[in-house]
Amino acid sequence: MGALDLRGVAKSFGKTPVIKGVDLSVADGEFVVFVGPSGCGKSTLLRMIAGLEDVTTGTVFLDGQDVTNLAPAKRGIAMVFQTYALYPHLTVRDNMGLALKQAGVSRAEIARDVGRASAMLALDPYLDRRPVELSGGQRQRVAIGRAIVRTPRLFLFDEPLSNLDAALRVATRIEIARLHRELGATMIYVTHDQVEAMTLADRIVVLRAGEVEQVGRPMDLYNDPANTFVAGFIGSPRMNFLKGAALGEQADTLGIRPEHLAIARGPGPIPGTVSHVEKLGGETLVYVRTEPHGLLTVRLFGEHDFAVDEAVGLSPDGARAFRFDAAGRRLR
Amino acid sequence: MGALDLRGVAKSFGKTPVIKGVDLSVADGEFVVFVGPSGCGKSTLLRMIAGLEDVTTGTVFLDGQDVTNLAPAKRGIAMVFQTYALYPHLTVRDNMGLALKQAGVSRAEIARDVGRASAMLALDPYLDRRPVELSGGQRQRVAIGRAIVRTPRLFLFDEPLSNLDAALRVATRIEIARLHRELGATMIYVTHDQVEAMTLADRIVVLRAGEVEQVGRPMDLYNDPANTFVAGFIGSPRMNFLKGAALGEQADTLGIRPEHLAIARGPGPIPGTVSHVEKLGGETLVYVRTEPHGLLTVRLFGEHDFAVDEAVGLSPDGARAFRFDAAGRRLR
Amino acid sequence: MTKRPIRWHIAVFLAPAVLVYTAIMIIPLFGTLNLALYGEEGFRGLRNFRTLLGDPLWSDAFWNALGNNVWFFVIHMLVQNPIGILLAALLSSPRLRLAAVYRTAIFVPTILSFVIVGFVWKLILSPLWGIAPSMLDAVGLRGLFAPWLGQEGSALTTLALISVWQFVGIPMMLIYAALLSIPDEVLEAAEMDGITGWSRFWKVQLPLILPAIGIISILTFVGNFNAFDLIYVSQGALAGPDFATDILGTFLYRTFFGFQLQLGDPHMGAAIATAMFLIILVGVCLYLFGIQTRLRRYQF
Amino acid sequence: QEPVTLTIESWRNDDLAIWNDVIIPAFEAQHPDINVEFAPTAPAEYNAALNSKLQAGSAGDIITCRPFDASLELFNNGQLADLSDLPAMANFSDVAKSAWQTDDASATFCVPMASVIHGFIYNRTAFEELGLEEPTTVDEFFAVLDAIQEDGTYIPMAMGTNDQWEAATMGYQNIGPNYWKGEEGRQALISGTQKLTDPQWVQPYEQLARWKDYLGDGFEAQTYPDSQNLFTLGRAAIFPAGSWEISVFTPQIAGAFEMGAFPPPVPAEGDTCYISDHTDIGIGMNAATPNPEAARTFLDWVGSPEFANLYGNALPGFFPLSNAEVTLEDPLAQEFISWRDECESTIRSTYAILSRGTPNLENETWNASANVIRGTETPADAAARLQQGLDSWYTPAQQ
Amino acid sequence: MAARSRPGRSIAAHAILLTYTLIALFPVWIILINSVKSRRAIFGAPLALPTPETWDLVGYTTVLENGDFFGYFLNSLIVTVVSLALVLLFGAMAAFALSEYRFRGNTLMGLYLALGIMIPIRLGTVAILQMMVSAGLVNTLTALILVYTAQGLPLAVFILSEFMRNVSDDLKNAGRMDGLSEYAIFFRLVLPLVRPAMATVAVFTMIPIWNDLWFPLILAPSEETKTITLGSQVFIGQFVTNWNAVLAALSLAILPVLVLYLIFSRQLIRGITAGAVK
Ligand SMILES: Nc1ncnc2c1ncn2[C@@H]1O[C@H](COP(=O)(O)OP(=O)(O)OP(=O)(O)O)[C@@H](O)[C@H]1O
Ligand SMILES: Nc1ncnc2c1ncn2[C@@H]1O[C@H](COP(=O)(O)OP(=O)(O)OP(=O)(O)O)[C@@H](O)[C@H]1O
Ligand SMILES: [Mg+2]
Ligand SMILES: [Mg+2]
Repeated sequence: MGALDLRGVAKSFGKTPVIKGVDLSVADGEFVVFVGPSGCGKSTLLRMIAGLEDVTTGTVFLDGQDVTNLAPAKRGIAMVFQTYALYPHLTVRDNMGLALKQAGVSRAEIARDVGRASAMLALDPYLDRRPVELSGGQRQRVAIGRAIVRTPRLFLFDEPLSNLDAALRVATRIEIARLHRELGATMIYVTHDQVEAMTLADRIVVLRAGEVEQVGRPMDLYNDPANTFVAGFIGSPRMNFLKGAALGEQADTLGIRPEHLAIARGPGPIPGTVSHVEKLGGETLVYVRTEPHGLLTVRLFGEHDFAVDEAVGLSPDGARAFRFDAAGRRLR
Repeated sequence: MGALDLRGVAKSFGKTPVIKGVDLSVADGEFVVFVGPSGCGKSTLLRMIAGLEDVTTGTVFLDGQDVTNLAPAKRGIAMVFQTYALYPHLTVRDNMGLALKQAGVSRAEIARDVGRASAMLALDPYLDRRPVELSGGQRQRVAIGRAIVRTPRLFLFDEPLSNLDAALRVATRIEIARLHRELGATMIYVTHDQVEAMTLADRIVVLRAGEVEQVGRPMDLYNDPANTFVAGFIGSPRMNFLKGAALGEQADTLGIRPEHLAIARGPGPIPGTVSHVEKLGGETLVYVRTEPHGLLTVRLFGEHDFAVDEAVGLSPDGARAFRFDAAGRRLR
Repeated sequence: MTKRPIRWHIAVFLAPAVLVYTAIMIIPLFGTLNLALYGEEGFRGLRNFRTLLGDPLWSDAFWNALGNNVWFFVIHMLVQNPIGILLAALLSSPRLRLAAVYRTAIFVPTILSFVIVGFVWKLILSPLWGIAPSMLDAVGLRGLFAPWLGQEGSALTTLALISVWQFVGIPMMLIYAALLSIPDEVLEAAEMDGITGWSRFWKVQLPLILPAIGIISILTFVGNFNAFDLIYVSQGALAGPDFATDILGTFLYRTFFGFQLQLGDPHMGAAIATAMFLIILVGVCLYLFGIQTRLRRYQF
Repeated sequence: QEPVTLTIESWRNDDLAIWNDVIIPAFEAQHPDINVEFAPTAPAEYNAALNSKLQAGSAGDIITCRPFDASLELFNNGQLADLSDLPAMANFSDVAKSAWQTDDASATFCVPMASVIHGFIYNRTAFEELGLEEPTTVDEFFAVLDAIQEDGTYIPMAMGTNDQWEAATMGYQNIGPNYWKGEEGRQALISGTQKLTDPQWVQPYEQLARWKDYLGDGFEAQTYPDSQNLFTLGRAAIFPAGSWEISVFTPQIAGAFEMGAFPPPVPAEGDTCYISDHTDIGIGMNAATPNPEAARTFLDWVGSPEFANLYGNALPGFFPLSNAEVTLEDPLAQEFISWRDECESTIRSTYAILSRGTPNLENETWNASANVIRGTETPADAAARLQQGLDSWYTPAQQ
Repeated sequence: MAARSRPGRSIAAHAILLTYTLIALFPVWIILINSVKSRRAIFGAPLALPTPETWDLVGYTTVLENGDFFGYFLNSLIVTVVSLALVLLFGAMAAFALSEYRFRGNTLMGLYLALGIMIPIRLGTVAILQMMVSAGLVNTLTALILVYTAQGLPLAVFILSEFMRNVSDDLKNAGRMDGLSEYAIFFRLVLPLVRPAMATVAVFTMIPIWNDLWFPLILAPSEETKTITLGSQVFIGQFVTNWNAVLAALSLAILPVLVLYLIFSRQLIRGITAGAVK
């Protein structure tokens, strides 16, 4: 039995269709990550699952029960809002404890659960502050804390870590993963962070303009994208798309990830000139202008020096290339 | 012109000191990135520069002029708020155009400038919507657009890309860099994203708990951190800190970046067991439990398979290790 | 698809107010308005209204009162509300010192009872006791003084201004409350955009508080068309001089409850009340359906 | 037996102390089984409040009666009890009772309590200072006013038009009876043989129109209390008055100057003088009272000479209507009441019958008097307007 | 918030506010100084400060000696506070229903609840009094409380529903996600967030109740239930008004409302929703 089932759910704001018929089954205890470009409908879909947004057509099932018209409060879902939506008049402690209080949990238990969440989110010093007295990242953590002190059957996270620094983000990500393991709860998680998506997800759902493009395990999507959109979206930096014809390939487009493009000084299979070099510390990205493929990205491990306008030759690793037809569909 | 000088600026909220005496000179046309853990005071410092927050002590100079008591509106600064702070009653177009209109710019010019910004931020379809009708990422882009349509001498960006997807983030980052080059304006940019910090910054300012830990060019900070805090903060995944004593080193702590830790199956200089493997597509992170160094991260290029609990040996690249004393200061 | 469950809570939220209000206001009031259809001799249909609007004895007084009322309202709209908005805008400037003191001081007249207001303004404006004349004298404008409350040309305007003085606190407080709900950061954003002072008010704050301004307009309208006490205490039920200050409220009071030797006529009184009610209702409906539904509201 | 408590409804806030300190103790001493409580309402609210309470059944046992139609209406509605058979009714003349009787005089429903007399109170000290005498004719009156005007120390006459009733009651009704010959004119108006446009009814307005020049600066905005204060503070020389002012002025002046009074001057030397001796307060019984016995006992006592003495002396200026001989101690009150001997008495012309319809003649008279004094309406126009209004609903033949 | 106060502009703001404050307070000042002067001095020189010769507390002594002035005070206070509480509670509840839920007849219900401000409630006096007589509530404070509650509701609903529309949906939705019932959302989230509006409504409701003369006169004129305003009416006579006493009584009567106003106006605080959403 699926914990969550979306059957043809669609949503329009006025005349603008925003979600265009999504079918999705999420198994009980699964961790599903929604990714997709900004504005593709991730938050809207999450809100529809939560019951905050009317479903224009389609049905939402929770544990096999049709909840399309059930009030949000009755669905037993916890949600981290993209906009946080903290209670401005309550302290951090009360923001996190309100749901428990409402559920009639004893004071001692509330204190314990809130304490645990706040410790995990490094919020202890701020428990008696109100949201207005917190930094952006602290607010976001309160929003996470508010969701996780409850132990619902379904968690919805809408970009919960976007305002956290790298260390905190890793730590919190690990805590969420641990929580998922321990509670066995179903989690649906929206993120723009590739690392989060790849590391947390049991399955990733790639959305584009209100439609599901592909659903699959992270490395499956990475290694076996269904089309140029998914191929381009999963993996950062983005996959390079080369013109098949120019390379003597049958496929219309050849997709090669930046790490699978070798670069050498001097001429090579695909000649080009260095346009720009980004040194990120542990890796170096070289942007190479080529004809007719345009700007290609090469990703190198470690630190490397290339001068801008230096002539270089790129050689694609043909074995690891993805081939797509003119419509962008993968050729297998 | 847009040089900025902070001389001993400090800020307390009530009795809580939040910024504890920051001295900083930003040259005209420089791109400075503030990084630091959540809640360390980045936004507060930005707001002090903008004039939105009283300076408890210290002086702010813009172009050599003391502006500590100058109204924000008179400082000629554009700012992207971490919370966006869009005008709820105005369309996207008017949100972006209001400042120009106020400055008495002609309609045609406003239309042209707004059009340029909206094209750059992929906001064209939304120009006539109001903020409530936008997704999180769209709102954030409007906030960026509102700042960049003006051409002030100083830009302040507070985590402007946090809610954008990877592709858009890269594109926008590149646009901001281009804008910086073209306008020659001074930019101060807060981010939690390592890639943004490394690629955009002329100089990075690392803040901790309201104090400046180190200021320097990105690769200088990466290759020459002053202390464990900076070393740990710059670079993702985080640097591993090993106990010097256990490695027969004089230094108290040895810092080794995940990419400089070689891993081999079977025994090695530092024996351990695999705790967890994260496959990110282009790279693989292996978390290894060791004695007495705790959990160490190893970063490998490409896809690798390690089984959890597998015994492995790690060998640090001694030449690339950083040595720190017990107080965390770098030993050179 | 499951049916939407009945939302009982809506009924629960509405019930106490609706019950108390219906029992104690609506039933008695409409019972009274119903009298308009009757006369001494029994059911008269709409003849009371025909008398009110057709018989010059009544209609002259009615139109006079209505006209005065319109003027009374116009003054409030042109003077009270702009001043109230101005004061609220000033008071809401962040970090204004003494704001609470000003706010309280400006609100004090609103607290006063009509008896006191009538007394003190008559005292001040009285030609006899010299407050207004001597104050005008001090600024060399003694010549401007006239017994304003006693002259047909100026009495109504003077009273309207007194009423403005008394009630400016109402729009001020409402607008102030509305301005408070605008998030600081939106104002900060405006500040960064170089939008300060009045242009901030016009371009940012005003559009966000338009619904509140709608409310004060409609409250002013309703309040003015129901006004009674101030005129009654200062000019009496006959609203002198020569009915120059007669508004619908005093006209209604005189008719309904009677005055001096004039016995109360609940039937004609109810007819006037009904006419007033309809006038107000039309105004309110115009607002509710024509304006309010078009006002955009912004959530903070 | 439980003592019953009677509550008196009244508009006479002013008399609260008198009732509590003098009248009620006197009654309760004789009737220990009856408690009386005097519960006055501010005069402006009295009629409306009383009517509402009577209709809803929460009014007091004893009702203070306004004269004429207001009370008649209550009686016709069955809200005031018929008191024709009350023994004390014998103590009152028909004229006294007429204010609280049905038109055919078949039933009397309130015990008459007091009347008020109009005239002019003046600052005797000022008159002496200026060497002026009490005027007896209109010409003398204006001569006196001119003399005061000339001197400039005093405002000749304290009257304002802001409150309107002042102009009608202390102006028109005060000086009018001398022109329309008191009861004769009043009855003629009721029977339709005279019109308000007849000279005897217009002339008082003409005199009022002349008053304008002698009133203080800004009299248009002057209220009745302003007039009172002008006079009692010694700034005005003459105050067109009602006798009730005696009890108001005496303590306020507190000996600062001497007061005198003269009746309305007659148009020509030797004319008979007429005064408005207006039946103003009566007292009756709520028909729905649960204690009719006690109430009647009380009312019977109110009709007694004892009450008349108590009341007349406690409130100088409110003259008992009882036939009983009452000795008033206040000299000014004595002066006023002495006019009953020299002049013919009448009541205010608009009170009986003529203010039954709309437009209400009394209210119109207020308006007209104020307008005429302010000069915004000519006497002839005002009179024509009043008559036209009266004609619109009043047909004397109906009488 | 904006750090710097710009001297020029703030001087102008203070100038305007100060001017208006003077206009607002001048008559009040006249009332206060004259309430401690003798009657002659009030009309002799109303602008003058009380001097030893004109200083006269007769007004205050008359007031305090006349009737149970503190009892009247208490009655006024009870009636005002209880009616206010009911108006705020019931009004806010109804306003919440109207502003939060879309249901059939929503606008009509709003209109229905607003009808009350369009007709002077005085007209219903007889019916109301009859109702109170038959319910045995005449001369009880309950009668007044009921009437004032009904009378205050339309305005409260009207204003509060407008302000409640400003409360962020996301916030309420967060509450719903937290499992809060609609009641809890109302009491725990919405009510605290419309505090400025509640304070405003409280003040608007309180003043007419406190100053009302008519219903105390009709419904509860007995000595035990008299309100302060009604108590002060004793000094307004047919031909003469004891202005010393009226000024004193009504000056005294301002104090409690002023205190209530100050209490409520503390709820007028800036940034009540700050930090809620980004
Ligand atoms: N109004 C306030 N009152 C008290 N403390 C405050 C207030 N505003 C912010 N702070 C505290 O000041 C510190 C700095 O806040 P700031 O917003 O500058 O952090 P930040 O570096 O921008 O963090 P983030 O990355 O999370 O946005 C935080 O610890 C915060 O809790
Ligand atoms: N109230 C509304 N009216 C009209 N369009 C809306 C409304 N709310 C959202 N939209 C549109 O619906 C689309 C989906 O919005 P949604 O918030 O779900 O995007 P998202 O995938 O969460 O994006 P982001 O990553 O930027 O948060 C967007 O294009 C947005 O502009
Ligand atoms: Mg979103
Ligand atoms: Mg911040």
